[in-house]
Amino acid sequence: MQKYGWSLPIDVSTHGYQIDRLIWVIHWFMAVLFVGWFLFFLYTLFRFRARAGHKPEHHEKHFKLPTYLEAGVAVFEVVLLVGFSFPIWAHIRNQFPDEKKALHVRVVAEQFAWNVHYPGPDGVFGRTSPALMNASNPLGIDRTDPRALDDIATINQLHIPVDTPVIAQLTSKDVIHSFFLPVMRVKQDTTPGQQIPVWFQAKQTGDFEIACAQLCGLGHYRMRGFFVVDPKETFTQWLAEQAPKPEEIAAWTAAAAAAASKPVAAPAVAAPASH
Amino acid sequence: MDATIHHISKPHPVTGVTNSKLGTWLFLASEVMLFGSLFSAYVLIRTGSPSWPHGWTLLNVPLATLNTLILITSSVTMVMAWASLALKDLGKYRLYMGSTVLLGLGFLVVKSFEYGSKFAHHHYPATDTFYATYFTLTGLHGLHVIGGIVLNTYLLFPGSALWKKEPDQFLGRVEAAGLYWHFVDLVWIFLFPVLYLL
Amino acid sequence: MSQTNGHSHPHGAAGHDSHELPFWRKYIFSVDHKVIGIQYAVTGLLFLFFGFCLMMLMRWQLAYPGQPLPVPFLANLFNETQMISGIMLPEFYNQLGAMHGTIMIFLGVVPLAVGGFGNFVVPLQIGAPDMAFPKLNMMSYWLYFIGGILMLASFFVPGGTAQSGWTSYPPLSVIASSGQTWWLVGMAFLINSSLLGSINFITTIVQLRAPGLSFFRLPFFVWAQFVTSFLLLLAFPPLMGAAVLQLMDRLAHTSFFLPTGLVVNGAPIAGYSGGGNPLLWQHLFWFLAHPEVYVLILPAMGIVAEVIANNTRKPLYGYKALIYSVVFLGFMSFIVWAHHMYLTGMGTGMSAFFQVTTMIISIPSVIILTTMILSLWGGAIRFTVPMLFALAFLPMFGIGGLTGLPLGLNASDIHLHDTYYVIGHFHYVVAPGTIFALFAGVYYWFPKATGRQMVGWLGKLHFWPSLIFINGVFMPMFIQGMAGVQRRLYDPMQYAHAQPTQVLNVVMSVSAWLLGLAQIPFIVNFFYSIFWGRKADQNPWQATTLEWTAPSPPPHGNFTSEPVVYRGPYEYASPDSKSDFWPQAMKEKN
Amino acid sequence: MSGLTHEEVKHHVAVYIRVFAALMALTVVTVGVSYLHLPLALAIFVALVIATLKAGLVAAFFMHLSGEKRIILAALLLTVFFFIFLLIFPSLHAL
Repeated sequence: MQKYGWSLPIDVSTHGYQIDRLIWVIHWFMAVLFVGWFLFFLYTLFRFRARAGHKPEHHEKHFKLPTYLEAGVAVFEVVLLVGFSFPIWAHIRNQFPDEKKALHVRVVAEQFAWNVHYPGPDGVFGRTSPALMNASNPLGIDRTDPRALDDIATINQLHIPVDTPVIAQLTSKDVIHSFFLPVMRVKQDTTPGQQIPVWFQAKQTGDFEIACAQLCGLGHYRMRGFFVVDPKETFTQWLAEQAPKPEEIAAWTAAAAAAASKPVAAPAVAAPASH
Repeated sequence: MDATIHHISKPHPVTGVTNSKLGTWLFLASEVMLFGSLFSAYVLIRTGSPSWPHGWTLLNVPLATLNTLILITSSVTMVMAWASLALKDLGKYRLYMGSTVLLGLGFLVVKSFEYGSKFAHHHYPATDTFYATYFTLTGLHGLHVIGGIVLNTYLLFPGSALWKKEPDQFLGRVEAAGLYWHFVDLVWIFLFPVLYLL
Repeated sequence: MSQTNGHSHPHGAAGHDSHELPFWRKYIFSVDHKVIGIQYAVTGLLFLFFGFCLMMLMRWQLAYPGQPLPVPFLANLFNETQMISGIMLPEFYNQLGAMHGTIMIFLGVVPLAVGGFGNFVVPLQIGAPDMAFPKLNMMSYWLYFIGGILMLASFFVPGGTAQSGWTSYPPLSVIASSGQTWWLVGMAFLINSSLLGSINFITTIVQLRAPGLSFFRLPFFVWAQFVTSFLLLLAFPPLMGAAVLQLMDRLAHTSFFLPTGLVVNGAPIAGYSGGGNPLLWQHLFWFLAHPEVYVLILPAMGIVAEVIANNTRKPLYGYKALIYSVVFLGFMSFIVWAHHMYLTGMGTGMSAFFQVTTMIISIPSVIILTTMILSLWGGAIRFTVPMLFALAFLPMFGIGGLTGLPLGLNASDIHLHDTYYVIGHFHYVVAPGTIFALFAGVYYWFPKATGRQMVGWLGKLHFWPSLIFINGVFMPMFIQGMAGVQRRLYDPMQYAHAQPTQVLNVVMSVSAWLLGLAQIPFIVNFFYSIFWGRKADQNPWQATTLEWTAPSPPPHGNFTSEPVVYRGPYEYASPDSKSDFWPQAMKEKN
Repeated sequence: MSGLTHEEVKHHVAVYIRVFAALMALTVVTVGVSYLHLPLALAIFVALVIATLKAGLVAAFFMHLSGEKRIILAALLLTVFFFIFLLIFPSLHAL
């Protein structure tokens, strides 16, 4: 199937069909309403055009149909709200998958890249700090934290396994961005100072994109990331390739030990100078 | 037909108000929304902040109390100025209006001492969001006080020439200036506990 | 220009009253609502044209990304911080985007719709000699003018003008170059201008209606302006507050909108304490900016109602339903603002509340549109140029309104938010909607303002191409939006999901340039008719409302004698009257 | 208010003096309470009640809102309604 065209992009998520269905229901409703209006409009214009012998009416009759029409629109909007929007939103925003079964990632946006943080084999994110952020450590991972030693950081590469729920914690370092996975029907503003969770689950593998949907500066247009849905084995293999090398971990551990032995007050800032 | 605009000095028979009175109240309604947005900002930032100092630990409550009393007194002198004018006593009007202007200046003098001592201790708007809120809210209020002083001074001296020609219109102007001045007082009545006492 | 036609001046005292004023008091620093209205309208039209030019430049980049402008003359207008050998830079694209929005809304449409038509028409339609506060009125215009000059000047400051979108979301806007400060100061002038204007309008409409002109005899246009003024009065101050806070953030380094731990360009931001919240701006901004949408659309609905009643030669259907709807619309517009913020991490409860209010607000819009279409039923429709524009407004606004539905429901908004779908939606409301209505107003009231008619065939030559090409510009945006193409992209070819719709960008851009060409008949018509147009009498459209009881153009003080109103605004085809219309101020049967 | 008689104005003045005294007293009370260092919620409640009382006195008597014309009261009611939304809703963002 074609991924992208002149309509909704391909949907590879488990929840997206609900959003798509809502979009199409509304558009059919809009089309019916508009075409009805428009035909009536054209007919009226033709029938009541000014011409010789045609006189306008002063006391127009009271039309009942529009009242029914307006009531119908109101009822339909209630259906849209109660039948579609509320439950879909609740499903997407409130009913998170089982945390134990899900893959956890952090996505930290910055001008103009997506930093992805995987917790590594221990399943726990190590400590991060804005003070540690620099070009080689854009996530500010504090490698003196033992839980951070196995953490994996990638830039503009979000890989996930297929058929596995993913919980992503979204935030931003600088300005507001918006984390948009068109094929996943996921879009969420990433706001500095806030951590906002989203979840999604892919039902199909493939190479897709992360897009930024909120104006974030002159590089907004090229703030593109790669979003790859892998078969589970491929994903495990890819993740292993991204993991820190044993010698890196050894260097971090040594640096942490050295920092801990010194009686200075600010070890966290000084520690990760191993690069 | 000449271009005379109705209801400048005499109230509209149906609405019962003059143009300037209605216009002034509409202006004050917009001011309610202006300060409303700033109070809203205060509430949002304070409730979203992990810790927020009590105003009295950082700010000078006795000075602010003095300022509250000054501003309330000036509101009374303002309304007395209007009442004197309604009793057609221009001399007393001058006395009360003059007091209002002086009290307004007094408020600013006290305020400047307060600001001065904050700056002396290197507390600036950039220090933290508490000081940012404090300086912005009191600063905007201070600008309103200055505007009121200018307006009242105008009505005290050159503006009062209108009294001889159009007494009703002048009385209406004094009442409008009074409404504004009371509103400035009213804003302070909320600013004072919110910033200093909580 | 209101003095081009002297012959229709009545013999009364009105004429010589205005002769005593020197030129600069009469036409430049005038306190006459008609002159101020025309000043507003002309300045607004100029800004609309300027904002349109910014858009036409952007459309080149969108259709042919990275290619130099084909017209060397144009390319030479720009310096190396804007274009390099005719190739637009992304910074400059963002500046054009931000300023296109700002200029079209705050310097173009609102001044034309409210400042222009409101000022010129409202006192005439209520039978008043002028606005309640003429000097304040003059001050409104000059504050607007200064605001506009500041906005234009900001293009030339180092770093260029504002480039964080017309929405100016922090932290981006706080860390942006100095053009943003100019934008904020300019906005402060525009806000205060609108504020003074709205106080003036409300007071005028409440206090200065002619004898017999009760609220339920007011033309719908006056009602629309009345509600609009309340929106300006109560919704603009929070933006003023927000602008003050953003100025403090930029100039005094406070952190109202900056959270703790901001890292910009790889280093923790210096000189800011943090502790603020970027979403505070969005709440205060949209508290204004949603009612602002209705500020744009309500006067347009008012114009359309006037033109439709006049050109169907029958009363408006459901006049009272229209009024109740417009009041309800105005009221509700204050409590829907956060539907612009569904994807900011808003809680489920808040989001549900704002969805419900958003669905509720769609009902009066549907009623207004249905009522206006039903007004055509039973009429004898004259297809004059103002009527063509007013008729086109109906389906165009219909599209704009309907496409708001999927955006107003948060679940469908997830996919469509911040895509071209949104751009298509609000442009249908504002461009072929409001701006078409404004054109209807220009053609309709031109004879009143100048004493001359505009040329009919030139008007039709303006209308038909405009209608076709404006749909060519905005209709494809819905397809792009469905495909997920984000808004505010300098180069749409970067994304795989945007590439299949790139050909639509060419279609839209060519349509936009042709739309530009389609305005030439209007410009020619406008200036030709001021000087050489067919002379119009007092009531060329045979209309009922009070402005047509005054001479064309009305003298200082407007009416030869104070009008008295005997009936509702749209007494067309009345069986009690011998002619097919019965003016509000005419007592006897004619 | 231009059509007031001598007696009415005199009566107004007597009211102003009493309102002045009440405002002074309430100011002293609210400052006094702040020195008690009540729990925050209670302190906010007390301070806002007193401030609203004072503001009500100023508005009702100095600004002549008690007995003011309907048009002005209606405009203010509308303003207060939107003011409450503006004040509260932004802080409920995460609700």
